[in-house]
Amino acid sequence: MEFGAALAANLTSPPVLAFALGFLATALGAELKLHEALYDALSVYLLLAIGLKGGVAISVAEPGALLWPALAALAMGTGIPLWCYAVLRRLLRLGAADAGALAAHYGSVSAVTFVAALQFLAARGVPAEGFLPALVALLEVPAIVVAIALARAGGAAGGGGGLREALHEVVFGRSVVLLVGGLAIGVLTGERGFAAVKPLFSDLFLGALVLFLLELGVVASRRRGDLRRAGAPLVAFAVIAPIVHAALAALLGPLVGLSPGGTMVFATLAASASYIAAPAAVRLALPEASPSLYLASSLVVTFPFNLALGLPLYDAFARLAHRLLG
Amino acid sequence: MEFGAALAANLTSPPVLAFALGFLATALGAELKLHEALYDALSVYLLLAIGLKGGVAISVAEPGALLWPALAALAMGTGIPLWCYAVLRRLLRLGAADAGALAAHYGSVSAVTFVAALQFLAARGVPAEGFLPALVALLEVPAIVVAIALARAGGAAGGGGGLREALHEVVFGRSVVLLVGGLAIGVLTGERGFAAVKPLFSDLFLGALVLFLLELGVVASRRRGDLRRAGAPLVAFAVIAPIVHAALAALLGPLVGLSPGGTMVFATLAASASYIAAPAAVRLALPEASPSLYLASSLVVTFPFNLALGLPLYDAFARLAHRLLG
Amino acid sequence: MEFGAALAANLTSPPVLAFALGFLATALGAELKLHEALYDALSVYLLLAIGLKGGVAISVAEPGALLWPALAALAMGTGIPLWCYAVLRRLLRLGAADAGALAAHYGSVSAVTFVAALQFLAARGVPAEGFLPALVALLEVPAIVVAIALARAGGAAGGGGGLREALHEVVFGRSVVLLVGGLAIGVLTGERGFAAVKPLFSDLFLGALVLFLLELGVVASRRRGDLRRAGAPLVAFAVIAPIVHAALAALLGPLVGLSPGGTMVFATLAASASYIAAPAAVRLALPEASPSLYLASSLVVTFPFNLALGLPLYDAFARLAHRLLG
Amino acid sequence: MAIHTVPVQRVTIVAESLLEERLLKDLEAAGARGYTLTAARGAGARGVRSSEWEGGNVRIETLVSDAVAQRLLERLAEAYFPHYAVVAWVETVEVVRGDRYV
Amino acid sequence: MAIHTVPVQRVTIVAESLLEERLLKDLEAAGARGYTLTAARGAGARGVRSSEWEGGNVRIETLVSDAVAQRLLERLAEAYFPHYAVVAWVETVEVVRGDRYV
Amino acid sequence: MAIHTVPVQRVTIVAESLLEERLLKDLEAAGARGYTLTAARGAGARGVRSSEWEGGNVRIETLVSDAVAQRLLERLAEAYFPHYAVVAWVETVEVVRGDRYV
Ligand SMILES: Nc1ncnc2c1ncn2[C@@H]1O[C@H](COP(=O)(O)O)[C@@H](O)[C@H]1O
Ligand SMILES: Nc1ncnc2c1ncn2[C@@H]1O[C@H](COP(=O)(O)O)[C@@H](O)[C@H]1O
Ligand SMILES: Nc1ncnc2c1ncn2[C@@H]1O[C@H](COP(=O)(O)O)[C@@H](O)[C@H]1O
Ligand code: NA
Ligand code: NA
Ligand code: NA
Repeated sequence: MEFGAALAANLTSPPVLAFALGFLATALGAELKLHEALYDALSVYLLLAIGLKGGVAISVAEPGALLWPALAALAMGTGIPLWCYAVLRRLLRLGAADAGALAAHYGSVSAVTFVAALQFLAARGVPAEGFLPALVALLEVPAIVVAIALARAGGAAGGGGGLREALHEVVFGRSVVLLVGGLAIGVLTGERGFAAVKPLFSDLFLGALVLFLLELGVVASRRRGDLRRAGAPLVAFAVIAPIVHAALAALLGPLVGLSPGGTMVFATLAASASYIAAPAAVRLALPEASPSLYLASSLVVTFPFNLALGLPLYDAFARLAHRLLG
Repeated sequence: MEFGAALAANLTSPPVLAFALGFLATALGAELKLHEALYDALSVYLLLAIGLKGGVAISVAEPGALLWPALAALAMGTGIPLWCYAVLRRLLRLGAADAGALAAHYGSVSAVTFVAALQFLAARGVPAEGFLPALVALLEVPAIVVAIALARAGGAAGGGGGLREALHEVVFGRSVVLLVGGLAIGVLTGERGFAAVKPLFSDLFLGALVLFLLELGVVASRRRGDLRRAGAPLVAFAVIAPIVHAALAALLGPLVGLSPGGTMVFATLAASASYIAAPAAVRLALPEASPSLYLASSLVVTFPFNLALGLPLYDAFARLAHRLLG
Repeated sequence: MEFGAALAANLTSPPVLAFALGFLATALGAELKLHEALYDALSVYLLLAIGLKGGVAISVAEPGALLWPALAALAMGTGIPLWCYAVLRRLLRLGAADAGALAAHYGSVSAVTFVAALQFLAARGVPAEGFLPALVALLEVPAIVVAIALARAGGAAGGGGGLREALHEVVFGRSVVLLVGGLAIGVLTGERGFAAVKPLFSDLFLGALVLFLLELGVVASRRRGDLRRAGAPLVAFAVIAPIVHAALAALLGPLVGLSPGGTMVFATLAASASYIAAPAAVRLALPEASPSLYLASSLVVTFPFNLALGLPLYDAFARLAHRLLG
Repeated sequence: MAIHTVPVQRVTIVAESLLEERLLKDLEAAGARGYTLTAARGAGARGVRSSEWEGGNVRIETLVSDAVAQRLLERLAEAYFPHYAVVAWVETVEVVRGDRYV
Repeated sequence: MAIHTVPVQRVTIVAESLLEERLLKDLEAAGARGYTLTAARGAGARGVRSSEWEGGNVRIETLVSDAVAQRLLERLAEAYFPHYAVVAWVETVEVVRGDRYV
Repeated sequence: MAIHTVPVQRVTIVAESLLEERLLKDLEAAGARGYTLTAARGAGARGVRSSEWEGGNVRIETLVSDAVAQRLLERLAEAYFPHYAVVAWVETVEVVRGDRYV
């Protein structure tokens, strides 16, 4: 009952509808792609805003509250690529490069899915820990490194650049730097400093997300042809893996002291697949891996699945876990 | 009296002054052109915002209210190109391609002029029907198709692409897709969903319009040299046709049940000339037609005329029509 | 004591922290550069917003209040390049072209430093004259012309374009036109007209400044290698000259009737060095001058110095001057 | 041991950007196996202005065999030159992996 | 029936973008009938950095006769090479509608 | 008195933009003294799509001596052609101030 209402409300929320508009219009032949500069501006804005708000929240949080959730995040970030890699090689019979590439994507996270989870909660008045953006930063990098190392160990050829270049690409990539930088600014400037920039970085946030999702819908739609190349088993993986990861994270949530809202967000992070940081790093370090496979899975299947159905589902998971373990 | 006050207030409104700044600065040799990405971002934003707000309004309107105004819009959208084409061929002795091109522009509409009309009313506290953006979408396409078909029948050579390509260009062009898509999102998400994106899509709207008009002033100014090529008769057409169209639409307004505010907006739509959708379609379908003629008329003459003098004039028309027929 | 508190608050303000983030991240090898279109959009926005707000303030100010401050600004704008040129040639033994280039930069002003000064006061609730943006426009141009003429007289070769081309470049350059145009629109539209665009041009202002300073931090960091080429004497000049200019302007402030807040802003303007208008003009008119020298001084040394330490210092100067002369 | 290159034709087409989609279809129809496109501005017989409002020009390069180059130019001459702002030129260049272009 | 092409000179100029207006005037003065311009970045003898803050480079191509190419290069050598970041090169290309360029 | 030009090799490389930094390092290592880079899009054997999401292509031009051109092509063939979307071609062009490139 409650799940049904949450699902309906989520499906008619502006971000989900904007994604659908971008997807459908492109499928019908319309040219809706945003200028790359606008895409660029929106992603800088969203990452910095997430970081800033998280930093301000940390500045007023009690120290230490972050410790256990951070360890849980690191555990997920190294565990997910390990089992994904094994499953993809054994069950789906993928080569080392493709299996490693996918493991990197599913172990890392999608900042936009994270934001959608926050909005989902906000629309329902459910509180969540302010420090959650710090988990995004923590989850983004380790999985990519682990997965690339696995693929290399499994025989995938490097791209000439090597693991080090790929590592630099993620650690000093825009998303990590803006998130971490935003967190630092938020901590240092605190609520007083933030008040003056709130009209830009807080009030406009959901509107900017709508524009960004319009663009993601366009990009996903352009790649929808890759689904055939990916094949049914991979599509199944792209739906099942997120659900499994969310369930595990939901169980961890109460154990590391997260609130129901925080647990829902943590589950969504585990379920989400990267489609910005991971593709760039993987392209450099595992050039043999086929971009069609990893982008179709993460962007065409997992992302919309999480956005439309996953959010209410993971919310139900979180509430259930809290009833069981809380 | 009232007209004089409205005119004065309109001439000192930020959008009109921004257009004037862009025009004058460019005429004096300054380089004020915005980056194409900003132009792009502003047009996506404005169209989506118009659509969204219209959709939300429709979601709370009584069904059926839109029917008669929609029919009136379709009548104007097919009637205007017919008489314009005849006048331009007979009286102004233009060739089939040029006459068809101009007929397409004057039958179609300018979304920015529409927005300026809404702001004109809002500044005076005059209400207008929320569904008016739907009329913009309805008016944008038909005139272009009718006018191109007329020109083809009149002997204009196609550009290789044919009518079908031009039709696709307008129907799946950005402005129609964003307007209609925005309307759909607005209807589906309703007032509740819209509240969260209001700071971006509603509060910033007029400011964005100011930046957009600065750019239009620059573009119009760069084309001011084409006026000479257009010649006095065409300049006269570009002033007289809007007034005639607005007068006709103002008479239709009360008959199809529009409020005085709605009538004023409908009259402005009829008076406005397209300078985005129509030029692209016409360039593809009627390549013989001279862009200097149709851009000089619609952008250098009709647009600023409507913006500065037309708005208060059509407002007076609408109020008069309601006194006569209301 | 009061200076210490102001300094601490300033160092943890979002704009200063954003500059630091851009600088540090770039020094560590991250790629944070904004898309040039976003940089472009932000600078158009900031300049127009400064102008608009200034114009609105002038529209309600008593006429005549601007006269003496304007004369003081002109005196600074012609005086600074004269003594800078002499000092740079005699003491630092620079060639005519390099000395003239630097004199142009330090005589002209930085709009972003100006904005930071306004925000510094606003955060402390200190009022300042609304017409101050007009001084920015007045200060931007004369110094550049004087300095280029000096260098030419001193034997620097022209770039083929001559003084006239450089003059056109600054007078009709974006920053002057947008500032002056914004002022004109603000004066004409007044408080009533401005109200409707306030959400964009006023509420978002500080947030936009944060993004702009992030970018300036990146650019300054990329140029930090030029510091070595500039050498210790020039670095010393880039710190001492601003302090001297601010001190002089702070003494002038009370004499021409500026409030303590207005005096602080005037001192900051005198201290600031141009890094947009002056470089472009100097590159055209004094091509022999080394961009490494003038950009390293103004952007890598003077700008961050003013932003971080200068603002509280010049505030102390202004309050002292008012105690002495007020 | 010098690296092996083969001569192919490089056709460069500059056109108003509205024609992009149509031109790319013609490229494919003529047998081109790929292209590289950059955004451009320009001026010519039709003046600097006509393209500004409508979105500038595109500059398309394609490496093709002699026969494809010939077909492409014929298509341009027939379908575009009369009414559109289109300019094209041809050069011989040396490519690595020449088998990909012919 | 092969399409008719004629050889013309293609001059490519890469320069800091601040010089755009001035260069286009020089092109016209030298007799060029058109040009195509793209935004570019680059590095050379003067380093990668000097152009960044001032807005990058422009890459200008113009199809001209031998005589115009010669005049243009002379003008560049005299007015720009001493102090500005400007690079230029020339090739012979085959154009359709060759009468438009000479 | 005609202006003096010398023939050099112009190597043009089109590659997915993610490789920009790596390619520029290879250019320097091969001995190139400068380059000009423009943003591009394109399609080829690997299809039009793979590059879109990852930021399009870059088109790099560099004027170099014969020996450097040779070294560069060898490096491309070895390090990029197997797995990456990279295309390269070479032409001879005439430059002014030829001593800057060799
Ligand atoms: N002589 C030329 N050299 C280089 N590009 C040219 C030349 N003439 C025309 N173009 C390009 O082709 C486009 C269309 O030319 P046109 O049809 O002559 O107006 C222009 O906008 C330029 O980008
Ligand atoms: N060897 C080269 N090959 C290609 N482009 C070059 C070369 N050298 C210089 N350039 C271009 O010309 C601009 C100015 O060069 P320079 O004056 O050497 O700094 C650079 O920013 C590059 O875009
Ligand atoms: N025949 C061609 N002509 C021009 N550019 C090409 C050609 N083939 C490929 N390219 C460019 O090289 C990039 C990579 O090509 P590919 O590796 O074949 O996918 C494409 O995105 C195009 O920009
Ligand atoms: Na994940
Ligand atoms: Na109309
Ligand atoms: Na100064």
